[in-house]
Order: sequence, then C-alpha cells, then structure tokens
Amino acid sequence: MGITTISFILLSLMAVASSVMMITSKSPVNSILWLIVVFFAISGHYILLNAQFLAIVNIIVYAGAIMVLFLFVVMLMNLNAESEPAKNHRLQFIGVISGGSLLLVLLSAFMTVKNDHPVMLAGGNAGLIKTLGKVLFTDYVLPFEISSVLFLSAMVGAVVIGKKD
Amino acid sequence: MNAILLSGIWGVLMMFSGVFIKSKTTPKYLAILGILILFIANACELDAFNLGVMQFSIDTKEMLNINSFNLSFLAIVFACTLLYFLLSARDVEKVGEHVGEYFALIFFVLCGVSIVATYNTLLLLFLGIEIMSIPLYILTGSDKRNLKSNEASLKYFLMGAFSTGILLMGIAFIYGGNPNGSFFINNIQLGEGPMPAMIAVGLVFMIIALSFKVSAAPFHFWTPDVYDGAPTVFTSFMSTIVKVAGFFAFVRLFENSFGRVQGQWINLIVFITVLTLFIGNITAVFQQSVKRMLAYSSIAQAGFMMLAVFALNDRAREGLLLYSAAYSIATIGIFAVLIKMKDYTIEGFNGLGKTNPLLALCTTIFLLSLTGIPLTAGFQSKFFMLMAAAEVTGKFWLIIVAVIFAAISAYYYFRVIQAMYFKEAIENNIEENEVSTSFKIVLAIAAFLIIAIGIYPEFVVGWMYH
Amino acid sequence: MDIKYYIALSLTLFSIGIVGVLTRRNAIIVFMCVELMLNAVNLLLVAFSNMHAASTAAKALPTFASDAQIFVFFIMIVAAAEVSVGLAIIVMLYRNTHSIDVNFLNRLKN
Amino acid sequence: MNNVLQIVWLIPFLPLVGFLITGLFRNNLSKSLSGFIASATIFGSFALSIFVFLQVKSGNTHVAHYFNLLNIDSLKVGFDFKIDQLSTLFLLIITGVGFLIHVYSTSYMHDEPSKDFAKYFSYLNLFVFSMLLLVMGGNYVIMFFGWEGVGLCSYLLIGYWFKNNDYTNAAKKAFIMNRIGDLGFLLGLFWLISKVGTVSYDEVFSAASLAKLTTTDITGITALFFVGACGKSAQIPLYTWLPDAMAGPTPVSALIHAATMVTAGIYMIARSNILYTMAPATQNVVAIVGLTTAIVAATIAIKQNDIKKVLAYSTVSQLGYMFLGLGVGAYTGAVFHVMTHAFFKALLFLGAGSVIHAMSGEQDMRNMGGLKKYMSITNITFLLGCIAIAGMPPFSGFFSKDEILAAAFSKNPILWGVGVLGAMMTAFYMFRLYAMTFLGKFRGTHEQEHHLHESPKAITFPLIVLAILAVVGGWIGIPEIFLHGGHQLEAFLKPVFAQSNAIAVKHEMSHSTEFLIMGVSVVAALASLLFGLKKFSTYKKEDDVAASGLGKVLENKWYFDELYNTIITQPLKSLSLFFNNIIEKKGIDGLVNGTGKFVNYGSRQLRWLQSGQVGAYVLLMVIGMLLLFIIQLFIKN
Amino acid sequence: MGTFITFPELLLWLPMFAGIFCFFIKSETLAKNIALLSSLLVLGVALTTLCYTDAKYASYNAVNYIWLRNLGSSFYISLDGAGRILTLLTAVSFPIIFIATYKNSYKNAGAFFGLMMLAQCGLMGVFVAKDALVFYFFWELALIPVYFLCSQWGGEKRIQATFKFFVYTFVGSLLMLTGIIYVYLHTSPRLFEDGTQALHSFGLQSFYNATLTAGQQGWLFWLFFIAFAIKMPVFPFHTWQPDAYDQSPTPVTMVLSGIMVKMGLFGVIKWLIPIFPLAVPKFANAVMILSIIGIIYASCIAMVQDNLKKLVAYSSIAHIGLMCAAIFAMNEISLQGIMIQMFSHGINIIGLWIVIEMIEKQTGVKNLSQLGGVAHKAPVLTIMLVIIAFANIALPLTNAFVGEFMMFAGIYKHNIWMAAVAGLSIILAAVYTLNMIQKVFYGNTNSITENITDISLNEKLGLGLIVIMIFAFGVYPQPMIDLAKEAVVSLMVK
Repeated sequence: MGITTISFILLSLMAVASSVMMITSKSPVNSILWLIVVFFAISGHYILLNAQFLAIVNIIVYAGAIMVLFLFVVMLMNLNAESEPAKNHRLQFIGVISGGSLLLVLLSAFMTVKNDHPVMLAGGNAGLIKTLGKVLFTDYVLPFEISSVLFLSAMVGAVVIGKKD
Repeated sequence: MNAILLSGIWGVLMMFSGVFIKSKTTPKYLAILGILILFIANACELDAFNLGVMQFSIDTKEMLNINSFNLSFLAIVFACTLLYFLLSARDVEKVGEHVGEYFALIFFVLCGVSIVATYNTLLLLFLGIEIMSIPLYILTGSDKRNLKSNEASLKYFLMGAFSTGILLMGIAFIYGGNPNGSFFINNIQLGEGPMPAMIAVGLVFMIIALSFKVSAAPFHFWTPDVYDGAPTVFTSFMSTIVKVAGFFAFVRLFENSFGRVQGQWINLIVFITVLTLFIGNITAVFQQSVKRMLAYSSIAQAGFMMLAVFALNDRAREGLLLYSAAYSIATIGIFAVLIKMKDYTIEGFNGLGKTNPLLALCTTIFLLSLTGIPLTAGFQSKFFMLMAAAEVTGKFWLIIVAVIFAAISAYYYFRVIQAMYFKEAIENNIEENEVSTSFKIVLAIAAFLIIAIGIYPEFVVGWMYH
Repeated sequence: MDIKYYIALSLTLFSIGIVGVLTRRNAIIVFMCVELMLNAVNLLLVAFSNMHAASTAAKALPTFASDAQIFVFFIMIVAAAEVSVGLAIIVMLYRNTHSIDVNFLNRLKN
Repeated sequence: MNNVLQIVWLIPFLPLVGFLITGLFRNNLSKSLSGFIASATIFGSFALSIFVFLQVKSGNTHVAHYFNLLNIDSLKVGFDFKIDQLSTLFLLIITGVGFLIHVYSTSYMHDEPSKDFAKYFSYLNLFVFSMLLLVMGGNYVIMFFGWEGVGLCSYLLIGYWFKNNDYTNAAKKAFIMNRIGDLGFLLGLFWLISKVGTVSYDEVFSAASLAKLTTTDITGITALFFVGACGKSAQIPLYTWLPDAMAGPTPVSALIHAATMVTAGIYMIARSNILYTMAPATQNVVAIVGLTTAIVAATIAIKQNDIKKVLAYSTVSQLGYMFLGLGVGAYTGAVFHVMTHAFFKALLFLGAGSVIHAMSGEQDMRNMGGLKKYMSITNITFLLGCIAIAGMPPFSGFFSKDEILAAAFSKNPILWGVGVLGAMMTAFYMFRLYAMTFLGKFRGTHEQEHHLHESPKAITFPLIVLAILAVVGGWIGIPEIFLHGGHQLEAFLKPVFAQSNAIAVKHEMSHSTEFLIMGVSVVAALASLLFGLKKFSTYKKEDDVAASGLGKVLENKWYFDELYNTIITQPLKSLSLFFNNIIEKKGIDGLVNGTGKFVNYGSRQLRWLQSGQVGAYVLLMVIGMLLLFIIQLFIKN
Repeated sequence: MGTFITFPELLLWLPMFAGIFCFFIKSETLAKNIALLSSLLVLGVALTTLCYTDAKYASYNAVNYIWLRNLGSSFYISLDGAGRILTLLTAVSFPIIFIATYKNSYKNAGAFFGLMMLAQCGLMGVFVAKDALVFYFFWELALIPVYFLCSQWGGEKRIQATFKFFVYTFVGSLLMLTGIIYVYLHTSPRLFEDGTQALHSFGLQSFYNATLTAGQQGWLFWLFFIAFAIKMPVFPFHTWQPDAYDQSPTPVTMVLSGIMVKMGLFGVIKWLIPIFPLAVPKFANAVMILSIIGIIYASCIAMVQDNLKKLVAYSSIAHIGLMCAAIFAMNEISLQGIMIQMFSHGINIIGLWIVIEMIEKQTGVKNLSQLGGVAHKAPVLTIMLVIIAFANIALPLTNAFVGEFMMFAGIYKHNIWMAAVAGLSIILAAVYTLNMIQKVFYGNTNSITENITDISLNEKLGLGLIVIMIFAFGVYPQPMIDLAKEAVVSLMVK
C-alpha cells in the first residue's frame, strides 16, 4: 500500500464523487465548478502516470479555457437553478438504470482478465514535453496540419452561426 | 493526397471569397471550378488518363493508405459533388448570407471525406470523421431564423459529440488491447482464437460509433430529425456524400483490422442490418413529407449498404462503389427537384407528370433506381450487394430478408410516382422560373447516368481495378 | 498498479457521463457530460500508453508510448473545436427561443 | 360408280358447304333459296350415301385417311373416315330422314323472318355435317368431333328462339348434361390411349391391342364410354334434358331428339361392340339402365298432356329398349330398332308438328281432339306411326322391338317380362295420345277451330314417305322363323359384329318359345292399346280429376328435376358462393391486403419511437449498445 | 444476315425503338399507325423466322455479347422451341390488339403506344433470353410498362389494383433473383470467347449443369416457382389477377392475360424444370394438386361472378391451372399439349376481351345482370363471341381442343384421379360460359342494351383473324406441333 496507491484511490474517489455531483447539482454554475474539480483530479492522475505535459495542458485548456468559456456562456444567459427545466423522473430513473447496467456489463468483461498488465508509474520519458514535441512535429506532422482544417471549419462555423444578421 | 490538400486549400479560398467577393452569385462558380479541379487532380492520382501518376509527394509516415480503391471512391464522391453543385448551387445562395462560407464548409467536409477514404491510422479516422461532422453541425443550423433548423443542429451536435465519445472509447480499448501499442489499422495484433476482451469491447464501441455515423439502427435516431430540419440543399449533401463516406470508412476499418476474425463479430452486423432494414423501410411507409420519407429511405438504403460490411469481399467492394454512385446520384437528383417545390408533402408532387414531364421522368428514374428496378444503377448496386452477401456461407436467409424489405420499399417510392402521374395537380407547386434549362439538362444527364450504370456497371467498378 | 483499475475508473466516469446525458435536459450540462466522457477516454489512453511502455517492446523504441499521449492531445484539440461550435449553436438557440432545454424544441418527430 | 368410295368425303362436305352458304349469306338469301340450298345439299349427300351403300353391300368397305390431326411419338390421330356396313346404314338414316325433315322445315318454319330462317337451315346443315362426321369417323377422336358437334347444334337449335329464357335454359341444360357424358367419354378415351396408345378403330379392335387390355381396363373403358352414351342418348340418370329439349322447333325434335343425335350413343356402343362383349359386367349395367329408363320414361309419358313431351318420353323409353338390346348383345336388334325408330318417331314428331302448326302453336292435348275430320293425311300417317311404335305386326316397330325382347328373354326372362310391361305402356300412352288428339270432339277455342286446316304439301309429303317407311321399314329384318334368310339386315351387318358373335355365348331357343313370347308381347300390347283407345276417345276436360299418389308422382316426372336441383345444383351454387365470398374475398385476398395493412400499422406504431427528444434517443441508443455488448460478450457463436 | 443482325435482336429492337419513338409523337393517329406498323413488321419478322428454324441457320437465331465480364454474364439471346412459339404469339397478338382497338382514343396516346411497344420488347426479351441476368432484366422490364399503362389509363380503382399487381409480382421476382444468385454461386467457371474467365456463369446452360444437392434444389425450386406461380397465376397466388384485369384498359388486359401469364409457364418450362431435375419429381404432385384445386376453385367462382371481366379472369385462372398441372405431368403428350395451348389460349382470350371491350365501350356496364339481348342488335358480334367462347371451352375443331385434349391425356397418364378431377372443369367451364352467353346475348334487350350497334370493320377484322386461327389450328394443328417438338424433346431428355 504505497503512496501512489493511496493517491490513486483518493484521486479516483475525488473524480467520481465530483462528477456525480456535477450531474446532480441543480444550478449549471455548480455543475461547471464540479466538473473543473473532476479535471483537476484527472490531471492528478496524469501526474501519477508521469504525463506532465498532458497534466498541464489539461489544466490550461480544459479547466482554464473551455470551462471558463462555459461559465461565460452560462453567465451570459444568466441561467440559474430556477431556469433549470422540470425533470421527468421516470426517464431519469430509466437513464440511471441503463447507464449503470452498461457499466456493469463492461466491467464484467474485464474483471475476468487476470493481472498481467501492470502500468508503469512514475517512470519512462514518454510523457515528457521534449519527447512529445519531437514526435508531434516529426511523425505526427500530417495530423497536426490536418487539425488546422478542423480549427478553420470550427472558426468559420462559429462565425456563420454566431454572427448576428 | 491531392484530394486532401486541394480540398483544404480550396476551402480556405472559398472562405476568403466570402470576405472579398460581395456578389452572392459568384462563389458558386468558384466552387464548381474547385470541384472540377479536385476531380481532375484525383483522376491524375488515379492515373485515369494514363499520363503517369501525378500527386503531391508528402511523407505521410504511412498514415495514409492510397490505392486505386480509395481513389476510385473519391472519384465517385467528387463526381457526385459536381453534380450536386451543378443542380443545387443556386439554392445554396438562398439559405443565407454567408454563401462563401457555406461552400468553404462543404469543401472542408470533402477534405474530411478524403481523409476517411484514405486513413491508415485510427487517429486520422478520428480526425477525418470530426472534420466531416463539425461543418455539418453548422450547415444544419445555417438557416438561423428557422427553429426547425436550430433544433436539428442542436440534436445533431449533441448526439454527434456523444458518438465521438463512444468512438474514442473504442479507439482507446483497441489501442490498449493491441500488444503492438499502435494506432495503425493494419498493425493490430489479434492473436489466435477469440479476441482479447479489450479488443472485443473496443470493436463493439467502434461498430456503435460508425453505425451512428452511417445512421444504422438502433443508432439512427438523429437521422430523420436532422435531415428533416436541415436546409434541404444541405440535407441532400449530407444524406449522400457524407453517408457513403461513413460506410467507406466502416468497410475499410473492418476489412483491414478485423476481417480475419469476422466470424466473431458478424452477428452484430447481422443484427444491425436486419434492424436497420426493418426500421428504415417500415417507418418510411407512413411518412407524408417526401423530405422525411427520403430520410427514412436513406436509413433503409444504409441497411442494404451494411451488407458490404457483412460480406467484406471483392463483390462487396465493387458493390460499395456502385452503391455510392447509384444512391448518391439518385438522391441528389430527387432532392434537387424537391428543393424547387413549395410543398414538400407527397401531394406536392401531384400531377407533376403533366405540368413538368421532364422533371417527372427523371424523378421517376431516380425513384425506380432507389427501388432497385433493373436497367437502373440501383438494381446493379443492390444486385452486387446481394451477390457479395450470398458468398458468405450459412447466412443466405439474410438475403431473402433483404429482398423482402426491398419489395416493401417499392411501397413508398411508388407513392411518389403515383402522385406524379396518376393524380391531378391541385395548384402549380413549382414555379417555372426556378427550373432553368441548364438545370433540366443536368438532371437529364443524371438520369442518363443512372441508366448507363444500370446497363453497364463495369465502368464504375472498373476504376477500382485500374 | 494494474491496468484494470484504470479501466474501471475511466469506465465509471464514462458511464457517469452517459447517465448525465440521459438525465439532464439543460443543453450545456449535457454537453459538459460529453466532455466528461472524453476525459474518461483521455485518462484511459494515458494509462494504456504507460501500460505499453511497461511492456518489453518499449525498450527498443523510447518514444514508443508517446503515441497515445499525442492522441490525447489531438482529442483535446477536437474538444476545443467542438466546444466553440457547440456553444455557438447553443447561443443561437437561446437567442431564438430563450431556452436551452434540449426538449423545448420538439417540432421534428415521428 | 366404283370410285364413289374415293369421294366419300363429299358426303359430310356438302352439308358443310350448305352451312357455310346459308350461314354467311343469311342476310341476302331469300327464304326459298336458302331452304332449297340446304335441302339440296342434304339430298346430294343422301344420293351419295345410296351409291356408297350399294358399294358396301357388294362387300367392299373402305378406310380413307386424309391427313394427320396429331402426329407425335406417343400418339397418332389421323383424320380418317371408315365406311363399313354400320356407318353406311347410319348414313342412309341420317341423310334420308334429314332430307325429309329439311323439306318439312321449309314450310314449317316459313313464318320466321328470312334471316332467322337461313340461320335455322345453316344450323340444321351443320348438325347433319357433325352427325355424319360422328358416324363416318375412322377413330374415336373424329367420332368425338361429331359427338361434340351435334351437342353444339342441339344447343343452338333448342335455343333457337333465344328471346325466351326458358328455352335458353333448356338449351343450356342439354349442353351441360351432354358435357357430363362427354367427360366420361373422354376419360374412357384417355384410358384407352394410355393403354393401347391409339384411337383408330381398326387398331384398337385388332387382337394385338385387345390383348394389351386387362378385364379391369375394358370394364372401366366401356363403363366410361357408356356414361358418355347416357348423356348423349338420354339414359338415366342423364335423361332429363331431352324432354326440356322440346323447346326447340318441332322438326328439330324430330331430327335431333328422335331420329339421329340421340342414337349416337347406340352407334358408339355398336361400333365398339367387341369391347362390350368382352366386358359382361358393363353389358349387364347397360341392359339394366336401358330397361329402367324404358320403364320410367314410359310411366312418365302416361301422365303427360303436352303432345311433344309425350313423344319425348316415348323417345327416351325407346332408346332404353335399344340399350337393353345392346346390353343383351343383340347389336343388330339395337341398330335395327334405331332405324325403325328413326322412321316412326320422326313421323310422329312431324305429325305432331303438323298438328301444332294447325292448332297455331297449341301443344296441350287437352285442348285438342277430333282433328281427324280436319286433317286426314296427318291423321292416317300419325295412326300408322302409333301402330308401328306400339309394335303391331307387320309394322316395322314389331320386328325390331321383338328382336330385342327375344334376345332379352334368352338372356334372362325377367328382363323380357319387364320389357313387355314397357311395351304395353308404350301402346297405351301412344293411343292415349292419338285418341286425345284426333278422336272425340274438338276442345279448343273457336278461332283455333276455324283456323284448323290440313298442312301444305311440303309437310304432308315427308309424312307420307315416313309413314310408308314406318310400315315397311321392318321387313328387312324379318326373323328366320317366318322367312328363311328374311333377316337381310343381320346378314348385312354380320361383318361388323363378327368379332363379338365369335365370342358371345349363343343360346338358341326353340321356335315354339319364340312364337310364344312374340305372341304374348303382341297380345299384351294390343290389349293396352285398345284400352287406351277406348278410355280416351271420349275424353273431356271436365272428367280428369286432380291426380294423387302415384299419378301425381308421375305427373311430376318422379321429381327427377327437383332431386337434381337439391343434390347437385344448389350445393354447387352455395359452394361457389362460399369460395367467392369467404375464401377468396375474406381468406386469400384478406390475407394479402392484411399484410399491406399490417405494414401500414407497424409504420404508424414505429413512428412513436421517433419521439423528437434527445434524451429518449440517447436512451434508446444506450439500450442498443447494451444489447450489442451482451450479444458480443455473453452470446457465444 | 446472321453476321449483320439476328432475328432475336430484330424482335427486341424493332418494338423498342418504335416505342421510344412513339413517346415523342403528339398526334394520336400517327402514334397509332406507327405502333400498328411496327407490330406488323415484328409479325413479319416472327413469321420469317419460321423459315429458318433449321439447325444450319443457327447463326441467324442466336447472338452472344459479353456483358458483365467479371460476373460471367453475357447478353446471350436466341430463338428456339418454346421461345419460338411464344415470340410468335407475342408478334401475332399485338397487331390484332391494335387493329381491334383501333377506334379507341387515349389521352396522351404517344405514351400509351410507346409503353405498349416497350412491353412487347420486354416480353420478347423474356422469351429469347438465354442468360439468367438478361432473363431477369426483361422479366422486370415487361412489368414496368404494364404497370404504367394500367395505372394511367385504367378504371377508377386502377391505382390500388395495379399496385397490388406490381408488388405481388415484384416480391416474386425478387425471390427468384435470390434463387438465381444462389444457383449462380454453384455454377462452374466460365471461359469467354476472348479467353477471359469468370469464376461463375449466368448462362442458362451452366445453370442446367450447376452442382446442387437435392436439399438445395428443394427450396430453390420454391423460390423460383413462387415467382412463376404469381405470374401465371396459380392458386393461391392469383388474387391480384381479377382486379388487375378488371381495372386495366382492355388492350393491356389482353397483353396481361394473353401473353404475360405465359411468362410464368415459359419460366417453369425453361428455367425451373431443367435446373432442378431432382426437385421436380419430388414436388410435381404437390404443384399439380395445387393447380387442380385452382382449376375447380376458379371455375366455381367464375360460375357465380356477375362482373363479365372478372368472370373471364377466373376462367383464365382455371385454364392456366390446367396448363401448369400439365407441365408437371412431364410426359411428351402433355408437354406438346402445353405448347399448343399456350398459343391457343393467348389467341382465344384476346378474342374474348375484344368482344367484352366492345360491349363495355358501348353500354358502359360490365355486369351480366344488367346486360341481355345483345344478339338481336349485334348478330355478327354474337356469332364471333359464340365461336370464341366455345373455343375457350375446348370444343373440337377449335384450337383449344387439341391442346386440352393432349394435356388431359398427359395428366391422365400421370395420374388417373387428377385427370378425373381436373376434367370436371370441362363441365364447369361449359356452365359459366353458357351462362355468360345467355345473360349477355340472349333474352330480351333492356334500356342499356337496346341501342347497341354491331361491330365495326376493324373489330370485325381482328375477330375474324382470331376466328380463322381458331379453326385453322383446330383442324390442322400439326405445324404448331412440329414447331414445339424441339422444345418438348429437349425437356424430355432432361
């Protein structure tokens, strides 16, 4: 029961708990905040897994940029607990049941696997910015360029949709 | 390669045309020019003119796999897009202000199509699919004043994002289960006997995600609403080109990665195929709006295309090409006529045979093709699919099921034909000035293409063996 | 630390995301649930990459395990793009209907 | 005239020509012309027949093959004519009587408009043509051609006055009942083909092919053929059409329903006598059916008041006698009776026709009487006819009927006894008819009375000729016991029945018995004759009481029509309605349309899956995912 | 000649081009005349082919182009045996139809006659195809024009009736298509003339030689048979037919009942029995019993039909049932009978329709109960009808007798009781036919029928031709038999 194990358990509990809070909390603002907590937990996991770059990017891009954007939109529309539309409890119940059973089915598929896939923790240089950078601009240059098309289209889209006319 | 680059570049070009060219009518000519260039460039890469292969040489690190099969598919796609532009470009202008941007988005979609047609790693599959989808979310919602359009784009977006999550989960598991730790689709080590649990799970996730993209039941629910809500001119595009691209990605992934162990997942495909045929055909029967009926019919046709995934043999590949061509041309043609109508219900077609015989004739040919009547491309494509499926031993009953549903499909396609010829027109549902001579000519050419492919399919299939 | 705990964790998060999508009607929150699903995937990918790094093949190739992390990077890119488009759509919707209830608009059915 | 056999095809051909001319140009032919053409053609073939007869009498028969109807490996059917004693005899009867009746018709039908007049004669010619085909045919198929042809003509002629629905019904009934018989005939034919692979008489009757047939085969074939004969020759149970057939013009009844067509059955059996001789079982059936018919018909005739109906039933009963003759192996007798019957029955019908003509269409005997003093020739000839049919020596009927009865006796006395009973009834009702018509005082209306007159020459001439024949016709068949070699007919027909006689069991009977039975039958007949004459010569309408018991049954013809109606017609009709309304509309078509409705219904229901709510869609998708995972992970294939 | 263009091609392309040409013609009379002319040309060709039946003219009667190389399918059409008779029937029928209905006028006549000619092209194609794929193509192509003809120019309930007909046959042919595919996958490789090779072959001959186990043949038999049974139609697949006949415009009804039903019989003769030799004996009795039930059943319904057209429709079902039964009797005489009867039935029923058409056109009613006494007004018509009607119930000296006689003889050879039961139809046919004659032509005229006029010249011509053929083939059928011999022999050896 090393430190890593304990931190793994703690981070996992944190992630799960706060994501549950995220989907249950009435007000959108709270949900967003809870989601940010989840992201922090996941970043913690990244660090455990020695993927510092992703950990940082996760914080910056997700928690930083995206979530703020969300928050911004929510504020813009000044949504709050009152504006939350009325729930349909039957549908929710069924939803929880089916989602849960999906989880069970999937887990049951893996619990049969025996323990021979250890994960290397706190070691190796795969996650280092240096390595990633080299790989990204050599092997992955094509997807990298292509992703620019993605951004272009997203940009154009945002303009087309968002522009008032 | 040519296709990806040029489509991307031309997308940017169109984007700027939106900024610099004030006239609303000019961009379409630019777009038509672009698609022509795309087609020719692609043909050069396919060496269709026997000038020797001409292409941008970029080291893709094997991330793209370019062969005559992919390229002939792209050729079909670009030809259909050209047809689409010639028929409907004028209607794109009517959607809204940002004509240039619309065309730009269409070209980005084509870029995505080119990627999924040639991808060799799961990463590019993922990127390609996203590049295909994101512009479509926009195009769906491009009619901003129209609440239906808004609703459609929201639904499409949410469910699309959801399916993206599933796709990624699938990729993750496949990666995890692949001892080679690689994303290359032809470098997935399945081992002997039953697949490792992770691969199995990942595979199911992939099937689900791709079924969603090609709107196969039970993951088709977005299709009718989105196709119905989107501006008709874009529905025409996404229900043809994008859908067949999805199928192409589907087939390529499964024959390169999992073809060897087909026996272990074919049941899923059978399940999906039968369900798709059932839901698509049965639900289409009762539709009153032609647009929505076509949406359901596209699901029904998807059921037939699933047979290619089911068979995964030469016949299936040929069938897929034929089906892409036949289905796309016919559907684009019908939509092109539909756009001209004020009233999208079946009654809207009443008496078209009298008021506008040529349009009626062409529409009839398209509908017959979708039904799968001999002498039309639709028959040949269905026929090839059935042949392909028949070669899979022990599942012949699936073919009989398929043809029975094909017979049912006659029911809703012929309702339109009956309306056109055997009912009297209430009021003129189509204003003449809308229907230009050039439009009629192009439509006639499309109809002729349908017949030509129906008589001699080899010249579509032939490319693949070029 | 065995991989299956990571699998369990990310599947759990993934399912929670799905349940969220199923139960919530606020478009933004539904979208956030999707983001949660994506993050579950990211976590899983990174875990897998380290799993492979632990395997023998890694010794031969130092950057062997980087692929997955690059992939995660691209996922984040796409997510960002999606967010921009998605929020644009939601804003447009709100502008027209003053509601972000996914079931508020229900013209398209049957 | 030696080569007359070479041009034998002319005999049927002439009437055909007549038919075509009168038929095609009916609009522009004058009555007299069309009548003349029709009669002339028949006379032509009559003349030819006489020459042919002379040829055949001098012993050279002939089989003419013209072309192949069918020529395939498993069956050859030629268009052949077979001219031998039997067919020649029938030729004479048909053309002779036919000619007379044509002549008669020229006057009888004179009131018809010329178009219909021509039509009538064309039908009549067509009939003669098919009848000739029937008897001249060299194989069963050609016979069947004629067989159906005469059926068709009888249908057309019965329905000649097609405005009247009862008439057309009668025609229909006749055709359909014949059709039932034809089915039997055809099945027999197929049986024959499937066994011996040929249909031509000479080959079928050759020892070789007879050897191929087991007893069952022969019995079956003959039985089926007999069914055909029953239909054509109006035997129980298929006889009811004949009385109704009286709807047709009287000359038609005389020609078709007395003299010629109805004897086709007898001809056919006589033709295939060897088969019947080889099938005793069938022969017994034939005899019994014949006798029963003879009796039943006679009983019915007793109570009929329509003059033509009486004659019709008497025809049925006489036909019964002929079958009895065939049944007991007296083929010559049967054929002999056909001939004599042709004479006197044609005579009687024509006489009746003349009476009806005079009574301006009245057919009910109760309104007649005392016509003796108005129409003498008719009266005399009619009387002669009655005596002939009653079997009084030396009139023709006596010889033929007696020959049959004698043969019956030698086979089984009971048959003879019943036969004599029938003969008595015959004598009775014939003279009842004669008395009610010609004797007593006139009971009709006044305008009828002063309209009464003797018929014109064209009508009386045939009467006279036929009367003479009815008297002397029998003399060609005088039994041995009266005059050695007197039975020229038997001598003449010997070759035809040679095969049968070779194997048939001979029972010689002593002259004394022969005289005895002859005497008995004559005396019995004479007695009933006188009784009938006496009883009805002073008949008044007033003194016939409403019949009861047996009488009523007889008046209603043993309720045969009602019986058929209840056990055949009605059930068939309701069955058909059941098919049409339940199985077709509700059952099969219901199923088909039901499928369509079901698809529509399913479509309407499935639409609700498309609820339009993202939540619901995703839920369904998740459930779908669940299913797929379960299939993949937990269902092993 | 054989090198330039062959007879089967002529038979196909003549009507096709004439048809396409007709579409562009506005003037009704012109379209009419073109249709008539081209149909006469086709008839001329069909008659000429009869002089070149000999084996040494093979090059005139067959043509074979490679079509789908890597599927092993070639455009192979040739004239022989049964096909020859049916092409002749098709060629004879169309001019008669056009002549007899010459006076009818149709709105947008160009399309009407164009579709008619296309239908003829499709029918011809079915009868000459020697390649499964080509056969299937024409099988459908014959259907499509008829579909449009019926739904465009038919009666008031035409759309439903025709669509029912369409879907019915479409399902059948699709099932057949699956069957074709399955057989195809069991055929041996095909080597084309130019040396290229395909894995399997769609050729008729290689279908005959396909390696199929008895079990496979068992269910394939039904896949094919149902398609043909629907086309014929055989009980219980017949319910589309009365409505379709009732609702179609009469010329189309003539094509349907005179020629199209023969497609089913032809299919059985050429594409069913030789391909599944092991299954045929196993199911022959079942099929025969089905057909014989159909005979009695249809005849019974015909007896209680009040609608003239439906009456004829049901009587046609009965006749076809008899033919179907006779095919499966599978002996020389019955098959010969079929060949004759296919032709005769076509001629006769077309004659019947001409008469009915003319009555309906003049009186506007088609119910027996409303008609009567037509014979006074239209004697010629009556005579014609009586002749044709009696031919229809197979009276001797008419063409139908020869065929039915042989078929019954054949069935009898196969099984006595079947023949006996089927024989009942002789009686029932008489019943309903005479009923019809009586109700329509006899009795007194009523308000509806009193101002009916006799037939005009063109109808006289059409009916006259038919009557002549009835008697010609009734008295001297031998030529027809010799024509059919080849086909029969080829079947017998299978």
